[in-house]
Amino acid sequence: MSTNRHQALGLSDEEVLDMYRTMLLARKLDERMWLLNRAGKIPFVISGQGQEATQIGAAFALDREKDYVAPYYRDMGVVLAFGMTSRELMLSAFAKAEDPNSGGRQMPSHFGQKKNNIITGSSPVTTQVPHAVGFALAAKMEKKDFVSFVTLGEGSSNQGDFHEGLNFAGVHKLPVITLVENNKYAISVPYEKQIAAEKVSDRAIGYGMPGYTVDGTDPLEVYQVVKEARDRALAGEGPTLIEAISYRLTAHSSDDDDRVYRNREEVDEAKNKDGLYRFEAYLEECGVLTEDAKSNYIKEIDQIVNDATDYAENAPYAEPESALKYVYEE
Amino acid sequence: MSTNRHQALGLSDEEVLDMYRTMLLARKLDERMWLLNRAGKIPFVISGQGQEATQIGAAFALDREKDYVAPYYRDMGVVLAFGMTSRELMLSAFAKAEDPNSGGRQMPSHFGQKKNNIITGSSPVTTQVPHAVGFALAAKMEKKDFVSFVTLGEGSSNQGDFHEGLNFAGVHKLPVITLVENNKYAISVPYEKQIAAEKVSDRAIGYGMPGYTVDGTDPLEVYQVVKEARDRALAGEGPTLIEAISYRLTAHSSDDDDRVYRNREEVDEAKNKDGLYRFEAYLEECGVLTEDAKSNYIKEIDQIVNDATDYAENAPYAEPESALKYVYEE
Amino acid sequence: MPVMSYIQAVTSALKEEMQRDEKVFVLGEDVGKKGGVFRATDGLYDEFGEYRALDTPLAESAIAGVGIGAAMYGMRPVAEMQFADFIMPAVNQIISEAARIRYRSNNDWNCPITIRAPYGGGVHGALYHSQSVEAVFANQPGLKIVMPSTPYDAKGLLKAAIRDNDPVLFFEHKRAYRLLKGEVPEDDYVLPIGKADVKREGSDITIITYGLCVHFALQAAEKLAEEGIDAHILDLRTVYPLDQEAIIEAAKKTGKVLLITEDNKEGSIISEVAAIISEHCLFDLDAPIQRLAGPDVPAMPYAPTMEKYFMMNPDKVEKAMRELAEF
Amino acid sequence: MPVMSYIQAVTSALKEEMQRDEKVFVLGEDVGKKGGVFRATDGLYDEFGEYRALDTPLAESAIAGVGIGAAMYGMRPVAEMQFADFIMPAVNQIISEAARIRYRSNNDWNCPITIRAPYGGGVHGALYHSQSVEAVFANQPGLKIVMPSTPYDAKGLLKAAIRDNDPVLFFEHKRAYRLLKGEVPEDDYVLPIGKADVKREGSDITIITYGLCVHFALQAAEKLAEEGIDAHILDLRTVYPLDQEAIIEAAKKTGKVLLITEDNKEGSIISEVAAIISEHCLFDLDAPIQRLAGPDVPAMPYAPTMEKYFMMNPDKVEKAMRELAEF
Ligand SMILES: Cc1ncc(C[n+]2csc(CCOP(=O)(O)OP(=O)(O)O)c2C)c(N)n1
Ligand SMILES: Cc1ncc(C[n+]2csc(CCOP(=O)(O)OP(=O)(O)O)c2C)c(N)n1
Ligand SMILES: [Mg+2]
Ligand SMILES: [Mg+2]
Repeated sequence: MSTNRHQALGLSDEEVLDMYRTMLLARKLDERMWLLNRAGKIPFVISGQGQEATQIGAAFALDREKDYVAPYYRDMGVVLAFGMTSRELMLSAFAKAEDPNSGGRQMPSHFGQKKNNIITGSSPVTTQVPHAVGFALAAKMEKKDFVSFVTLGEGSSNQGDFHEGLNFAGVHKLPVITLVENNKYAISVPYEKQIAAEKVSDRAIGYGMPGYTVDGTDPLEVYQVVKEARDRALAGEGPTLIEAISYRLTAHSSDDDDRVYRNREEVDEAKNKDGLYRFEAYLEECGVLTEDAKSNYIKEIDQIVNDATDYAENAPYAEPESALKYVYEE
Repeated sequence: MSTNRHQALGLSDEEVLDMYRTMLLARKLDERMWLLNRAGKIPFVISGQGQEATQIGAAFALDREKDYVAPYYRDMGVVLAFGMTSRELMLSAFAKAEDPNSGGRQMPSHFGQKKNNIITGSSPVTTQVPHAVGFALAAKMEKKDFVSFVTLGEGSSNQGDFHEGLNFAGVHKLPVITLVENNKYAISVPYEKQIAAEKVSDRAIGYGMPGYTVDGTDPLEVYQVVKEARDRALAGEGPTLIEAISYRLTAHSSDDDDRVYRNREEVDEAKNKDGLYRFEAYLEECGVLTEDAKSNYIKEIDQIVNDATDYAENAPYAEPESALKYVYEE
Repeated sequence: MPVMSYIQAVTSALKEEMQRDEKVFVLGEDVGKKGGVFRATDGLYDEFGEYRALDTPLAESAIAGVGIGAAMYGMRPVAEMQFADFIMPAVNQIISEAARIRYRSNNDWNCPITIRAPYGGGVHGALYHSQSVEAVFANQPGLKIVMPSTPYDAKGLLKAAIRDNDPVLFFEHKRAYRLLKGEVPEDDYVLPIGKADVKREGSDITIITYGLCVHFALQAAEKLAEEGIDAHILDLRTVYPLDQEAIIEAAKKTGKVLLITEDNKEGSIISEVAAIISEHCLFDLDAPIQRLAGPDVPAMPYAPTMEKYFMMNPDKVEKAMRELAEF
Repeated sequence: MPVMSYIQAVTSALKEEMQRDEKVFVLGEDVGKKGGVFRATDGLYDEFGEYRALDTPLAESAIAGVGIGAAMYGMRPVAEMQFADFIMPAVNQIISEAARIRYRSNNDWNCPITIRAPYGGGVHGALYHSQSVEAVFANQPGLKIVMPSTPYDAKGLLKAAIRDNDPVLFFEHKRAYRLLKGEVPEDDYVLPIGKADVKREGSDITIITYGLCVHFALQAAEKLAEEGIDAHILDLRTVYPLDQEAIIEAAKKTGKVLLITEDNKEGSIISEVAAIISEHCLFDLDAPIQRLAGPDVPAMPYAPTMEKYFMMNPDKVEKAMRELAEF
């Protein structure tokens, strides 16, 4: 077989299948959450649909044992790749006590899990950028060979914390990779009303770091740019800003009605370029993914999603009074 | 006489002499304030020495009747050009009731004077950037033909408000000119520990606006770039970011001892490139400034500074209880 | 008089003020085309155009700061913070700038900005979409903080805020938006900022509160009335600076005072109310000043069990009122 | 025991903690080469190198936010805000992040950061170099706020703050830096965060205060002692969360309470102290709870006339104490 794209990147067939499977799992969990929401079983969903390729491409380029990630709310793909389980994600969706992110204290998709190096996040956007820089500072001070990886939406790149954090990282050449998942909207506001720059990556030069814009619906393209960024970071060459362009396939969240501000044609067009199915097609084309394997994945994932849903639905809530715990060290 | 640089820019001999005189006045007032501080007569000075060329070059490129300025604490040159008098500046240095900036409420160099279109400023750096953008937004909404002009130090360009303000201006193509007076230090911290970008103007592209770096010790170079920026702004082409490179000739303020963090050779070298005296030399060379005129200026300014000092020193403080006034509209 | 929901009252105040005065405009995240995530600015984009219902970049310090600049120029910006929780990045602009502009310029400049934000819990909003944030700002002379409890007050006070020549923070309870309905005059009217309002006359116990808790207290009072407990309810309406006179009068009226807030207890608005009372009417009191508030944990959790545990409700209020009456 | 100034106590706490634990480092504007604008970090750059005495870019939200990240990793950052007034751009990181990290992660993560800042007036610092900012943060569970009044307390409490596994705001009165001197042990010691401290035993009136005002109260107490007025002085030391037990005990002790802060009055720390007392010891009081504070204007002006009018001093304290004693 002639070299295909993933082999050229040093990715084995197994690895790309793992990537595919994780993308598919993220999608299916996400779709299930919408169903649960529409059925009145969970109050809120915020979705990564359309951004899985970006997330999985990036996560697989990291060292998932050593590196620290500060994901944002759409990053189900990232946290799955870093070891959060489907049950854990569903526990969070149902706000159950066993949810490892917050014990049901935070809204779903507010990730955090120390044992998997997932840094706890919050709702106010972009605060995680300086945090990731702080982890990278620690890596430099302690001479450890990890990088930190932080994601955010393109709209969120207009917050002061983006600027302050990236400049800090640039001045001290810290090993932090910032990935802007540009899905073209910040709730209802389109890119051109959010950002004056032609590309978000145009901001990199202002922080003395390289900036790249890649196709966020192509996991291999994202993989490559993140991998290179990681290599540079470990070599002491400092931070990188990456913009991965995709599209938000769902409404902003289960509370949003996107028909007010964007037309269906635009959404449909994006659905036709869905990174998940394009990656599937690629794997099929190069013979890595067979019909059989695919239907096995689908079956397996269906089971996983069912199991996670059942488990989480039946799990208990935290006791009311447990709201008083863990304000300070106990 | 062959065309000289200022004529090429459309500046008359009178105008450049006025520029020179204003620069000299700023310098002499500033020097006097240090003397007054060292004599224990005023508690605090923060100085524009070394940045007069930038300030005067810029201010003269604006419409001083119509445009609004949001200066920072070193901008004595800007406010003098916009009509604040020497007496008024000294009243502020002495914190006297008649001080038009604040009635003695704020530290000196916290400028503000509505009748001269000088927007009130504060100590926390960079907050004035969004304010200037707000004035520019008003200009656009009200279809008025003024621009707003805002200055800050290069260290201050690392604040979130710089990023948020400039992006806002870029998105809406607002008529605002941002001038970073890069004097190479933020108190003790040199440029390379402050800013990862090679040039502050490298940040412009991230806000979809043109960025320029000019020699801030050359008032004509600054004049030209600000003039062009103003023309673009009025033509609806939006904002501009300008970086003017100079050097802070004094310690950060009267409370600072700069010998701890920079060596004398560096300071002396910068003093040799003092924009004030280089402009003087230029005007002498092209025959615009005669020996006589120069000594007249010096005499006149000496008198003005003396008068301002005497006036301010003898002026009364605000009554103690007047501290209670003007919290809200009265 | 037409009956309106709380959020309709907000929208109609905005609309009428924008019709009345060209200088009035709204700005914030999603306030334009979408009409706001709660639809408080619904219809303004269509009626007044892109600039007077301005979708801004996602940057609260700029929303406040650009608004402050426009206000200093002479516009009448009404900035929206999408959730009160997200006002935090704008604190420097609000406290260091808006609050101090008149004072620091010795009355030369002023800053007539209104900053609206939906606050409060009980909506499955979890830690960052449920908070009461007023206490962060309630120590900053130069600011006014208004928190209306009814549609009528919301409209009249929002109009007053927009016309005020100083900065006003205007916090709207997001659960009140569609829960509370009431009569609202069709004519133009304004209500005075800085004045508390007696929402129920009574003689046995005094309740002092604001926002959605007024509603809970009124509900509880009706129930207790059947038991012969007659509650006097003072709605602060402006929580900073406080209406001392009205507080003192209400406290003296019954000598038994219960203060209620949905916020965490320590360092809240009702702490200041307690301090005012203990300074001015100590000898008129027949019982210790009671405070009923959220627990001192960062903010209310998402899970319904814990959210309910934190969130104020009529039962908790009724219980506290009864205990005080029985003291 | 050696005698040290307040700022020397701060510096020696930092130095000893950095010697003790490699994870401890300081970061902030001008804290490295220059050793801080007040020289609180003097010598640390030379002893511990560039990274452990880190000059940061001029960006407070990053100073806090990068520190928070490093703290979550397991470092022990001590971030300096050059002046307390300039903490405002970092409010979002402090309130939304540092204060909520343990709680929101259900104890999975924690954030052992210390944020130091010089606060307070009487130094010709004008509006933006004189402020007390503690009230902005004193409603945020998850945070602790420490404000020491003596060199001894400063050293012991700063060490405790650095070793604390939760975020601590540590406000140092900038006028105390060189004004106050006192004995400070050479050995390692820590003082408990969360505990108030009786600075003077007395039986006639109770003064509850913190920071530089403790010093003023002690001075005034000496004078009044000559007139036979015996003041009990409680130093809060930790102003959030408050030491309720100590407050109640001190209030009950004399039944006459004067609360003092240099901050604006409305919504200040002492409002909460008054609320605690009026909730718990109303019937032990012989006089209304008095509050002595700065006027409710944005911040103290620069001109000496107005600064003096605003700023707390021993004379104002003495007068208020005498009035209370005579009540
Ligand atoms: C500081 C802050 N302001 C406002 C919000 C409300 N909000 C949540 S997501 C969002 C839009 C984010 O857009 P973008 O950064 O492009 O990310 P996307 O949701 O498109 O992935 C807004 C305004 C918030 N969470 N935090
Ligand atoms: C928000 C804020 N943080 C810190 C300070 C203290 N401070 C005053 S000036 C200054 C340095 C400013 O450097 P730069 O922006 O380069 O301006 P320059 O003084 O060099 O003209 C600092 C840190 C401040 N005024 N505001
Ligand atoms: Mg987006
Ligand atoms: Mg500088």
